[in-house]
Amino acid sequence: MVAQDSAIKTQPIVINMGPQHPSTHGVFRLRLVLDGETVIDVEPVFGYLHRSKEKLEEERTYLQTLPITDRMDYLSSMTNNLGCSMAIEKLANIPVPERAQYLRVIMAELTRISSHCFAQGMQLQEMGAWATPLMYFIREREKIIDLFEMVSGARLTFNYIRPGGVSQDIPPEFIPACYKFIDEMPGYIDEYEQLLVQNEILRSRTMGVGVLPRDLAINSGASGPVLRASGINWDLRKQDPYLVYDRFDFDVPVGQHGDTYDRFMVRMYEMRESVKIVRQALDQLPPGPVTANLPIVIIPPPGDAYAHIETARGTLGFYMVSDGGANPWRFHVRAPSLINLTALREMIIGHKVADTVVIFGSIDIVLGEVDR
Amino acid sequence: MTKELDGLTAAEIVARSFPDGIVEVLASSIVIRTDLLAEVARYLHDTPGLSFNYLEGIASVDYIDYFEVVYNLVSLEENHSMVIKVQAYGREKPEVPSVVSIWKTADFQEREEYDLMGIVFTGHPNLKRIMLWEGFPGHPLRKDFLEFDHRNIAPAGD
Amino acid sequence: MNGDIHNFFNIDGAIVSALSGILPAWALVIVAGLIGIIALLVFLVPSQLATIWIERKLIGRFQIRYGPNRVGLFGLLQPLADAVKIVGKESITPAGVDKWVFWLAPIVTFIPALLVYAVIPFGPNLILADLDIGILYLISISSLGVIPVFMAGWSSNNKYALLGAMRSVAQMVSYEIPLVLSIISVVMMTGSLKIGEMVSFQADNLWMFLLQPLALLIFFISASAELNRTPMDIVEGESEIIAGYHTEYSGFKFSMFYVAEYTNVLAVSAILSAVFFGGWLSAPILDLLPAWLWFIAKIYFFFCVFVWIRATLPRMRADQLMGLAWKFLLPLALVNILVTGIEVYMNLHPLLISFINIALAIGLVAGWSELIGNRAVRNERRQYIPVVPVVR
Amino acid sequence: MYGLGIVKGMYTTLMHLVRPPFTRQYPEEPVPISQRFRGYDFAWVEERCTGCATCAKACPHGVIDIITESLGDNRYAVERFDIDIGLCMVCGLCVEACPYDALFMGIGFELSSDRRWDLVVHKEDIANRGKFSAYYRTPLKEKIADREEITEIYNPSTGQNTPHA
Repeated sequence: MVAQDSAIKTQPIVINMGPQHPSTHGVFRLRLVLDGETVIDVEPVFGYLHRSKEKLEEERTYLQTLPITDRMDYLSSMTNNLGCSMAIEKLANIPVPERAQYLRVIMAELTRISSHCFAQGMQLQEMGAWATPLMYFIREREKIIDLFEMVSGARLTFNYIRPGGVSQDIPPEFIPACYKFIDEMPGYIDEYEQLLVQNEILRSRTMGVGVLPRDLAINSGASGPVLRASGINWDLRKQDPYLVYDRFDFDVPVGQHGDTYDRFMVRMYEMRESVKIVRQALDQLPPGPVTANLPIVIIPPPGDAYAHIETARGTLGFYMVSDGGANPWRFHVRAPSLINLTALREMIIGHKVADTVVIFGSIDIVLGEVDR
Repeated sequence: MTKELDGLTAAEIVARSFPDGIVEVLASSIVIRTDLLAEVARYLHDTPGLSFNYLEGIASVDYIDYFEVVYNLVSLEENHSMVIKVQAYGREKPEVPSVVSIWKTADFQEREEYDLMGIVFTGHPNLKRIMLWEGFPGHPLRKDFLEFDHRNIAPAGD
Repeated sequence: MNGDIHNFFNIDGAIVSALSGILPAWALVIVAGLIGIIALLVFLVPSQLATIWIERKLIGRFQIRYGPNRVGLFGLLQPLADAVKIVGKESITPAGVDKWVFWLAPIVTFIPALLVYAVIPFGPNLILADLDIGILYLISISSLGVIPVFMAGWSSNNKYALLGAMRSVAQMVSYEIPLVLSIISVVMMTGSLKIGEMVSFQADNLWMFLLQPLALLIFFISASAELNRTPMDIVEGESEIIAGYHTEYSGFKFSMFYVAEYTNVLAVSAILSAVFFGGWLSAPILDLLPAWLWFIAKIYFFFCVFVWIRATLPRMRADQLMGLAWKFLLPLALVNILVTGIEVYMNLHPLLISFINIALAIGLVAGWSELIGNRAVRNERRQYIPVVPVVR
Repeated sequence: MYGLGIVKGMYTTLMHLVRPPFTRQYPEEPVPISQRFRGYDFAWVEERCTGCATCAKACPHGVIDIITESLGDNRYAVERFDIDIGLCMVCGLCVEACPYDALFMGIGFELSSDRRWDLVVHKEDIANRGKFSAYYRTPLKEKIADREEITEIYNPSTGQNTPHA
């Protein structure tokens, strides 16, 4: 007993990382239990941004739900609109004109690029790269936002994709502007890769850090780049093609190790693939109407419908139940940000405090979607 | 293209092992007996050829008479999907067996449904509120959750 | 290098010699010291403002923004506005802090930062105290910098501050060793600890960065680690532990840390240019400018290099940083000392030494990093486009 | 060899040092906004508004407050037309819903006020502004061209009214 007492006693300390912390992407709390610098337990606590969107949607007509979905994942509003519109279309059997489908693809892929840009920039910011990569990434994001402003008139919450198509046709100046952007975007991605990808500090910070094993990735319901970095080739655009994605030629980047570096690189490659898709969609863009003529108040028959799409963060699903009224009876969102967090504990435990923020950033959540 | 198994096919699959487990067969989904949920889920997850290894989402609906919990299962290997539903009766403490031990992804989703809809998932290791704070009166997504009352939602001690 | 133009700034000597008949000897020493201190402050205070402006502006331009451009011409008054703002802020002393230590830490942090300048030679005679143990004094004073950091972290009663303080102790103590060892090889070449003589040695031979490239590399890395600047700012890594040891500081107390950081950066730039880049020596053809101006220009150049590094690199992790010090820098410094010893013993020609050492530096850095480094980090090429189209 | 990646990164930032900045100097340099820009300063055409309150019903947050007075013969005078911009989320559904093209989004986005109630705009404020994003909805374009009373359209990029083509 005496011998045991002579050993140095240590005591784990508890740190609340957040709700206000420079790298928690909003108001999010990680309750870390530390042994020195090593994390031995972690519990994510959230809900600080809970606005009960699902309840709000139940009190609005189907068209009015769309501006509210904008506010969930505010970095990729277009795809939120898309998912919600697809669920409503499924519920009410609304056909979508072909041109609208192409426009939706263009918008969704541009959204993916802009969202990944922001994610990569924030990831580097969390590694301590003092905002330089973030500024470079935001430079491109601004251009995409300019394109979105051109078509929808807003810069963040677009409310552009509607049930039955899109709210209005693209203006004539959009197509040359979009071509110009996708022509120069690969050059910018090259620039990022030159800046970042071979950087030894970045590689040693990310390789082997925050490994999400294959089985755990599937079991914990991860989706999007997080799932694909773990070596699972599951992209709804390929496996369950919606819209007109089966008409385009693109690859789905898949990692092998499931670590932070793979997640980083998968996003990097996805940007290139998205540029390819946008180019093909612009080339094939057919003429025609962009919206089905719908009344302002859509009244679907009773029943339920589930639609899912692949957003920048993963599988975004909308489950809607209609009771035959003008408002959805139940409006459930399968939020990829929330569900990707499920395996956060397993990914972080055993790593250092400094890795915690990097791993957390590599999941790329948006708190508006986690809490809704 | 993900093959969506319709209600009849799904019923046939489940009935192979659980002949009396099906309550109702709907067009695109089946309603199974609530007490058998964990067993059915384990069967669907483990059986080769079905291998529903990916639980895409859990949603719950308040139908006033009863609560319905919807499980959207996907098999990443076979690339097919299936929707199973269970019903929970009673407004005080509707109970549904937890599937966390089968799909870890159910962890946060079941906590969310517990928090917002008030469905108790028996067997969940850490069933506590996730979005709202402990002691929040009521469950906001229920249809009988009435008015937005500032007096009710201020945290205790504030 | 001859006389007049380089020495016209020597007011100190002029005043002292004028007063030498009037005052006793001890008073003359005090007068001389005071004049020197005032001269240093005349350099340092505008330098603080200038460095803050340069850093913000330069980082802005690295990030394709403008940087400060609202206050005054080109935002030149921005540091003044910052200073007014930061001094005008409420100075909060949080509950539960160790008040004495908490208050003392920002003051203490400034002392070593200023003391370093005592031995920095701004020109042939422009040195406050040309100590015989100049470089030793410099290193010992700069290693005191860890104490106020730990004081601040410990007294703040904040876990982030404590983590930062722990990190800083580990980091600064570790990096002292390669720092000293890299200087030792320089000292072996010059044969003096006096910084002034180091510069004169470089006037006679080649500049030291050609003679000791490996020592320069080690000194540069270690010094930037001592400064707590990116990529080694784990002490205050804002994305992990918010601000590290000065999380709880605000207002004027915070500004002391802030200013001390820039003072330290300038000091390290000064040492770098004095020891490795010929101090006040000018480039051969541009002999027209006064010596002190050359020296200050070099200081600012190295400050810009620090800003450039800060603008580019992500932060390293604490354990990787320790590994870099102990596994990479320390063995290299020891080998460098050995080789330098042999070279000095054999009394080789400087050009030959330079050639050998440059080859040695490249070979050692490449070889040793391949040997001990994580090969996966360097060499692994990963494949991302799936070969198998199916899910499994 | 270690360090090459770092050197490449340093080179990239150095090359960016000589590039012109990407920032727009906003208050001095006007931000080019698109023709469809959905801004806060609504424009309301009093002669066309029938007080049907379709816009108020279309609004997801109910920020539009309309009170009408019957003039008989199925005609109504709009007594109050208040928009609480503090709650508005600029989704544009009210404008799309208006069957008589009486309500438009504006192009303004510079809005601040000391008091919350100053953010409620009344019908006197928004009537006959003459500054609206006319291209907001494609069908409107044709409709506007048909109307005689609107021949000029505010062009946000030049800041002037230009004749409608």
